[in-house]
Amino acid sequence: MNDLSHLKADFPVLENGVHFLDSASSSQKPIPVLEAMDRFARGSYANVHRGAYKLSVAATEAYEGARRRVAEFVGADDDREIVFTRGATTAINTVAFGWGLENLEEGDRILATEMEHHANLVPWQMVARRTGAVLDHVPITDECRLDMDAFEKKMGPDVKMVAVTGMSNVLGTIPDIAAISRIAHRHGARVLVDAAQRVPHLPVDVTEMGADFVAFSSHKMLGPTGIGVLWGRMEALEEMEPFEGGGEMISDVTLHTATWAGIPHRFEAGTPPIIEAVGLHAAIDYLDSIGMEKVFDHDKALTAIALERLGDVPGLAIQGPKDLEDRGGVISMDMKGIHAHDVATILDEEGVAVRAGHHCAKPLMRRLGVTATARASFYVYNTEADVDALVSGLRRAGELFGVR
Amino acid sequence: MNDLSHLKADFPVLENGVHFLDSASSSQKPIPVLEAMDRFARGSYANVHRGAYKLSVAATEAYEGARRRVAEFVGADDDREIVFTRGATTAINTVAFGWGLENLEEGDRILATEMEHHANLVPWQMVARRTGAVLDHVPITDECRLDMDAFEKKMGPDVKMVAVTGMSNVLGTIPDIAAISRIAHRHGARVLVDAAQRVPHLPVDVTEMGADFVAFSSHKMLGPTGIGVLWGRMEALEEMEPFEGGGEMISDVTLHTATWAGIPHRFEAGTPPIIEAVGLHAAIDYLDSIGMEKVFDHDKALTAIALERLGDVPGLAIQGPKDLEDRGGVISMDMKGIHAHDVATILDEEGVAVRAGHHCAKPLMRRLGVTATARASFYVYNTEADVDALVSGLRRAGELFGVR
Amino acid sequence: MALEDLYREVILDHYRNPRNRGRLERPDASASGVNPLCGDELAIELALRDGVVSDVAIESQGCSISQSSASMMTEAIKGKSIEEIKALVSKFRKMMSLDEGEDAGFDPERPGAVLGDIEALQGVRQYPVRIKCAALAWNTMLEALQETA
Amino acid sequence: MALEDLYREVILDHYRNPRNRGRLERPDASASGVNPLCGDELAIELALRDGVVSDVAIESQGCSISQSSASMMTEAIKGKSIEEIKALVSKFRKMMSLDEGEDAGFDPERPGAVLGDIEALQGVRQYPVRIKCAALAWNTMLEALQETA
Ligand SMILES: Cc1ncc(COP(=O)(O)O)c(C=O)c1O
Ligand SMILES: Cc1ncc(COP(=O)(O)O)c(C=O)c1O
Repeated sequence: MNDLSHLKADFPVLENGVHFLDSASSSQKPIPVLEAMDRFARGSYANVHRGAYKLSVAATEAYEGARRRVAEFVGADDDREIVFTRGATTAINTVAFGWGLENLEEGDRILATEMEHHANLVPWQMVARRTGAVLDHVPITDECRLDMDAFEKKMGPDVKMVAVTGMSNVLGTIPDIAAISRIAHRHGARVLVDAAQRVPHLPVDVTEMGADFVAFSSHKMLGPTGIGVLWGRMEALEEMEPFEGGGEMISDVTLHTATWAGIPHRFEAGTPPIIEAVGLHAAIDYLDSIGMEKVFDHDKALTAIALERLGDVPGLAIQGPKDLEDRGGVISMDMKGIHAHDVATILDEEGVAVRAGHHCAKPLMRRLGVTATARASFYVYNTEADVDALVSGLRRAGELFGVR
Repeated sequence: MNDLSHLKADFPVLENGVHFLDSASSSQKPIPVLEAMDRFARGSYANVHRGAYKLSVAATEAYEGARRRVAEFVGADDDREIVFTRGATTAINTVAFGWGLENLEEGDRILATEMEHHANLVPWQMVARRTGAVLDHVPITDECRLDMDAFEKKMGPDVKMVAVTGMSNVLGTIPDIAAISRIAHRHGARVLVDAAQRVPHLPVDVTEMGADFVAFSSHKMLGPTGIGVLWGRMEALEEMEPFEGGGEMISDVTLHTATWAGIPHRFEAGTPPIIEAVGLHAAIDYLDSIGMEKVFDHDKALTAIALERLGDVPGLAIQGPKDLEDRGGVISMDMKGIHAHDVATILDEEGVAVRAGHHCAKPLMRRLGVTATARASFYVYNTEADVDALVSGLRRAGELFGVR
Repeated sequence: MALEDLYREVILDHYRNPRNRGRLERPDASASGVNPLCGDELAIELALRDGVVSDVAIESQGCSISQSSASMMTEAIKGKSIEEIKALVSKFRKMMSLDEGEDAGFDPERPGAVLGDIEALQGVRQYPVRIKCAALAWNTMLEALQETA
Repeated sequence: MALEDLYREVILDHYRNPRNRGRLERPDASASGVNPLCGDELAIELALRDGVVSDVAIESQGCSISQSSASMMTEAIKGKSIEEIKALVSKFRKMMSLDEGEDAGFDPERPGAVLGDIEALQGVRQYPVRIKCAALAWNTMLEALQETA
């Protein structure tokens, strides 16, 4: 395992000894990110794109600099392919409504998967209802992988959009997006990847992935809340209408008509999350200084240890792939005779923070035949000690509830 | 004038001596706001509403505490009437699409005004196009006030929504929202107030105002970017569908259907701007510690001084009310023979930051017969010295361009 | 707080062996509720005779707190009049700090004196998010009673 | 930088007395452009004879920089071939730091030697937001020429 234990000091929340295993929900923020935001807000804050004076020019430069940094980080060909949004959810809604309402009609199919987060499901349900398109779903196998055979069978010329997670926030499963994109494109469909769990944890190159839209959130990748990213292939963005109307997204407005500004600004109505963009920039710098390969290796190393040690906990079952192939550092656990909420409460008392519930993936829960799981997830600041605390906390839960 | 000059020290950006007169675009942030965010991010950050552990409970309490604070600040009857959004623009879009698509149809009219910001114009244009409703506009008088006679004449049973600014970001004009709401309600219409310029500068009591929806942004009221507020009267919010789909806004989801969570959560899809909510809370505390009456008095006192001294600047004309009645601290200026951008550049060289352009109000610009103005706007950290610098900078501009 | 205080034996007992599970043949009132945050679900059916709850049945899934609270509640309300049940709910809500006002006379010296076994749920108060779990059955039961009004 | 360096007399002169204003009777090419950030608008019409710009007219509104740049440009391109104009544009873009590459020989010792009066716009380089103002006329003119290709 890469030793990243020196990083822990950058995360003051962890100082009081909490074993924070809920990064899949939201990550902690390192000091360099907080300092970058604070410095910017103290030193050169102003609104952007309205630069008649130096402060505003500096702020615009910081904001557009963050856009360039994100573009570089995900391997975008063109900075204009980066749209700043409120988060992954808004990024997906921007595509669902902005692209979907324009390009879907009765008789079309939208193909999602059984393991989508509500963020990549509910918007498509809403758009399906408005357009008359039908929402269909690719099943998962009993090993909790995307069923690629079923996917190929479900594809057809009527499928216009494939909406797929880049990594399941419940199972840790990492679908083969490049393969999915190839197949989808062969049928003329666009591909949206909900990469909320992928971009924070894996090296991502949007060009290699081959999808058309990629959505992710800053707050899961060491950055601040309040900002997220939609990457779109230029030709796909060109097919899209703005999701929101307002200032800074128009070229001209009369009382009755408006013409849109260029891409990406037409998709960024109103004052954007400026200070947050600076924070996201710093978070990317931080991640890159570790190296995304190392970040992923670290997650995997902890996952390997956890999968092994959890195997010895009486009554514990893991929902998700049990090996390390195409899997990230998210482990959903089910304990015989103890509800996930009780597990989480007991772990919390033992200083271990995990999330319990349906993880905004109720259809997947139904498919798995559970109502809730306790989920542990790893990130750069976690160590083997966190895994040990998890394991001993789970044993304590078993004892309290008399699980054998 | 209330002496607020002691506040200046709370705004480090101003330390280098810049005369910052662009608060209508976005305000600076005082140290207590930055510190509150930093402290929260270092000490008790986690995602909200997923509270299986103490950090998350603390974060949820901080986030919902911010909601209660906002409710109290604007006089809402019920915390649930406060919806956190990305900003005023998103708040307005949430109503335009969430309420408009559900409640508007062919034959209906939406009534806006000639002085709306694009944020309160473009979304209604988009919704009008989708629903077949017609967008109409209340004119302004030659004194740059809303023409209330024309408004009464334009009202009728077919008007379903009145969308009006709480204070013009170009003219400083403050329409009488209570009167507008009474008239609109008499005709059965809902009223949305774009209060982006009003809530930061005036005492606001949504119950007294009598409107149905009120939208504003944190970043214009000493708070962070990335968050804004939609207040809605409960019965009006109940008429509204969610604008975005995603996590945290549902009660149940199957592969094909979803039922919504309660109000306000159904309007807050995805991870909200958590750290930003803490910052907004601190900004409100800061404003309240001054007192909103004093904030407004201070703006008005500076406006009075400015209106007087600007009267002596050769070639200068003011676009907007020339007296202090129902007017805030926003002054749009037009200099004979010098374009607003040149004015702003020259002022910038003299250390005075003003904005130049159409201020996202192109239809109003056309009505005024100008293409751009230079706009100065005041806030708590401004002093008479800023007005003096503005006046002498304008004189310098006149000299450079040979204006007499 | 010690976890043993939250997970008292009586709670675990009701969790493992919930009373009054299932459905009634001819319910006079019913309601169902969910806790959207954690996904707990509960359906309740009531039989009423002369204003008294003569029988009750619950189908539910959820954590030990929501399950045991539901189970203990069914035992507490059976045979009680609607008025008596409302008084019970009011005491329960005070115990959970859901309602303010003078306390209902809970006394650590005399555990169980006011609400019997149900007082074992007092430990939940320390866990704000779990209070909703404990309250789910009670809220749903009130909804069902509303139907009969 | 001194403001006098930005607002040179020749710029103010072209701003106050813009050359080649209005419209052509029979334009061979035309285009219009806006700078969405500041609202500057410009429409250009060109008359061409034997591959040479024989006449040009501009209608526009905007700041001193965009207006004077447009005015000076009209003087510079009149009578020039499309090839010559393209070379001019390339020198202009280098002067404004819009394109990289070896410099076009601008020499503070010999002001005006490369682009004549247009070199007065060099001061704009210090004002990144204003560069777009200076470039508007040139970009719109290129668009009009494209039409003829
Ligand atoms: C009157 C008015 N409405 C709406 C807005 C939009 O606010 P935001 O850009 O914060 O969404 C602004 C700010 O530019 C404004 O001045
Ligand atoms: C897979 C997945 N998609 C989408 C989201 C939504 O992201 P956000 O809440 O930041 O908008 C999440 C996070 O909860 C997620 O895990």
